[in-house]
Amino acid sequence: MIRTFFVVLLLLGLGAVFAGLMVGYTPDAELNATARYYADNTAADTGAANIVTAIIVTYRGLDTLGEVTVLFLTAAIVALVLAAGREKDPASRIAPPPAGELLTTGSRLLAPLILLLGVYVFANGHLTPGGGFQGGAILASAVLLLLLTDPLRHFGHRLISVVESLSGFIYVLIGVAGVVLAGGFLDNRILPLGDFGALLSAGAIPVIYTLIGLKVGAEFASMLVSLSETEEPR
Amino acid sequence: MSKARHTIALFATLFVFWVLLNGTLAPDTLVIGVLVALAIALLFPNSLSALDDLAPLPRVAGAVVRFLAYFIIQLVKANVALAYVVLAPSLPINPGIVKVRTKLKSPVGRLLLANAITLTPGTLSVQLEDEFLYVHWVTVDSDDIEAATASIVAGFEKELEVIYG
Amino acid sequence: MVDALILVAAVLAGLAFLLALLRFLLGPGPADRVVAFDGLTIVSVTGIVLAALFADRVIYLDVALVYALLSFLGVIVVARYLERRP
Amino acid sequence: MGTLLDLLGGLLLVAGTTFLLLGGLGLVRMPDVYNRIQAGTKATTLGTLLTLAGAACLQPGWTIKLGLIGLFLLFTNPLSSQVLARAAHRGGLHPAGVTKVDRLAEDNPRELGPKELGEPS
Amino acid sequence: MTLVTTVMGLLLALASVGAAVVAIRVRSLPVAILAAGLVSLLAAVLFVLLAAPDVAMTEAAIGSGLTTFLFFFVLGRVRGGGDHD
Amino acid sequence: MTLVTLAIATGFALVLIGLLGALTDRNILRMIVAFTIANTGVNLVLIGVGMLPGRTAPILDEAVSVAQAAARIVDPVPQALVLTAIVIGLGVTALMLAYALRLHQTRHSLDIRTFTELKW
Repeated sequence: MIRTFFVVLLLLGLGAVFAGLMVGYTPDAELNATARYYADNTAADTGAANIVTAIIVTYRGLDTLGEVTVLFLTAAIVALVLAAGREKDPASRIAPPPAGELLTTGSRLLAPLILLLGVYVFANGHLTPGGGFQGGAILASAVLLLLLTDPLRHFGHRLISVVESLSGFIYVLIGVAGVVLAGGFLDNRILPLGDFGALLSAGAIPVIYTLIGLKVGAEFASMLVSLSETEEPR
Repeated sequence: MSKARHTIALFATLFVFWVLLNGTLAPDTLVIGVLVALAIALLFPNSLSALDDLAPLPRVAGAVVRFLAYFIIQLVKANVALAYVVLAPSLPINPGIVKVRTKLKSPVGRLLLANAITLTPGTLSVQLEDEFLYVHWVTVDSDDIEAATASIVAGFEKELEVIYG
Repeated sequence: MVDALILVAAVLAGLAFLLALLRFLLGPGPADRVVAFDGLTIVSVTGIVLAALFADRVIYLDVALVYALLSFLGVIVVARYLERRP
Repeated sequence: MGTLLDLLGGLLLVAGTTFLLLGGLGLVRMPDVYNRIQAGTKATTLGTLLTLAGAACLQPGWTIKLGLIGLFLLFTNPLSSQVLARAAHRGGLHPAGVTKVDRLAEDNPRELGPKELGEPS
Repeated sequence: MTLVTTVMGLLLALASVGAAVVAIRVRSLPVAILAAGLVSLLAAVLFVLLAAPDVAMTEAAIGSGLTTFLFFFVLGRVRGGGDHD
Repeated sequence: MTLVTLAIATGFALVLIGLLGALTDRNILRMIVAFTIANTGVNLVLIGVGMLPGRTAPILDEAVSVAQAAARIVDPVPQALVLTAIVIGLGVTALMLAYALRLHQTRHSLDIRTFTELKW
């Protein structure tokens, strides 16, 4: 087919470009100037041990606010797009096969532990790998496990949206507090930096990341819930 | 079992996990752990914890140790048997799904029983319904309910009955 | 000596990975591939632990923890899909 | 003492990965889904647990975290296998030809469906 | 131990490219989705080898459960219309 | 062949495979699957570029002290970028799938050839 031919031709060209990029590539031996600044000054500036977290929450905090907003818009649009297909009466939905006792018990046992792991991941975002985005995804995974076990389970839209908007509101509030009390928007030094390596350290980073975690978790959960409430065909 | 006892069991499990995850006993970690564990225990009352339905302590301790020892022996046995099956050129198997009976009532106990059966020689729990457990068995000795129960379930059930009375 | 043992362990894990991958590529049915998927993710947990040993960083274990707890979710998602009658 | 512990750790690592290899071999050699699940679950669970124990011997400071990983695996691994086995059965996949007994299918005749899952795709 | 890490990377690279080819070539859609999930889980292990545990954790948390669920969910809803090529 | 070039090559390969699938398949769901593969490939390339051989993760603890950080860690900036990119990628995938579901609800087809309104 002529179309496939053009596609393959295009991809061959792209592959040639990639190969050209690869041939002369040698990884740097030293960090570049930006990375070097982060490596040298993060601990003193922010008190965070995880430099990636420091970049996301403080140095590039405004970008992260944008990311979270994009995610919020995505969740809202998913809900809007699917709103037309939603059942009015949850009782009339066709029941999928029951989950069976093993899965039910297992998910009742594991869901709280997964939630706890999610909270651990975002509360320790400044010390260990992880942070608000990962923690939020893990929280949403726990919701997913419960949804898989009982697809007709009714999740409170209200609770999810309250958590979502409240954490977003406090997040912005902390950002403004940074302007007033410290060096600028989303500056984490509105709280004391504390001992390097402790759970309550690095100023407002754990607080901000916890809020991001709750917000991201609520956004993903609302996506899952609005998908699962669409109409079964036939 | 009362609702309060259930919440306390869940809270205790979550708190222990929090401390193990963090790996420290710093006061701020403990305070936050209490808050988080309490929030999850209250927000998800439908959850279970391994401490639910536990019988009084002194009786349980011995049974837990015996259960774990039996389980580990069975797990190693399972793997040796599997190694024999996998490495033998002729694949000496005779698989089938048999039905066995369990007397356990506690959900956690039943799940532990099913998991233990899955990890022991040549058996895999497929479905649990009321008092019957359907087990896929690589080498079916007998398809009689009672005989199969005796050879698959009995060893674990004895201890689990003590633990989750 | 110990280094050699770790090396042998890594080679064995690699072979296990290849065998599970072979099952994934061969199929034949969706259920077989899910079993292979399960096997691959568990071997990958071992891989992450070995990587943590090589790099001598305890923080990599957090990734293994998340991986161990969440990779089973993927299997359950597929299983719940497969059991719906067409 | 340290070297002895290291040696033990290395040996445990090798033992664990050997079981992983056996599990992989089982995945390839077993004739049907259920037997493959059996091979997969048992061997990989024990193999991973032994590997974690070996790593704990090599790095004693990591023991708690490795223990947690092992504990989670001990719950999730058999659980996913059971759910998968049940799904395969409900999806209409019967144990392979050598099998003689199938009590579950006898008790739930409605679950005898087309052999969709087993067919090559 | 750099050699071992490189060989591990090679295995993972081969596996993920293989899984990607399976994902776009296989006829059955569920298998394609499963293979795409496998690509992202293997990429997570590669991220660990590339000294990026944060990224690895994100990929593992999102690629394993959530993405696969979204696909399978939509697939379950469009059953019948999903596969006629 | 080092780990870095290996990762970058894998990433490029995944991008090409994903694009091939996305451009040649007729089924919308398959196109989305291929798209996620290309997404993973791009992330792999970015992380590979940020990796410096022989160095370790940009997280300071007992193993890497503050003083030696600049000499021992990899570039953290691409990691921060990719981290958010993955999360946004999930959002994009969810959005595409929601649209695909709506298209199927209204037109009962997922074949891209049946959607010709915007074709020119």
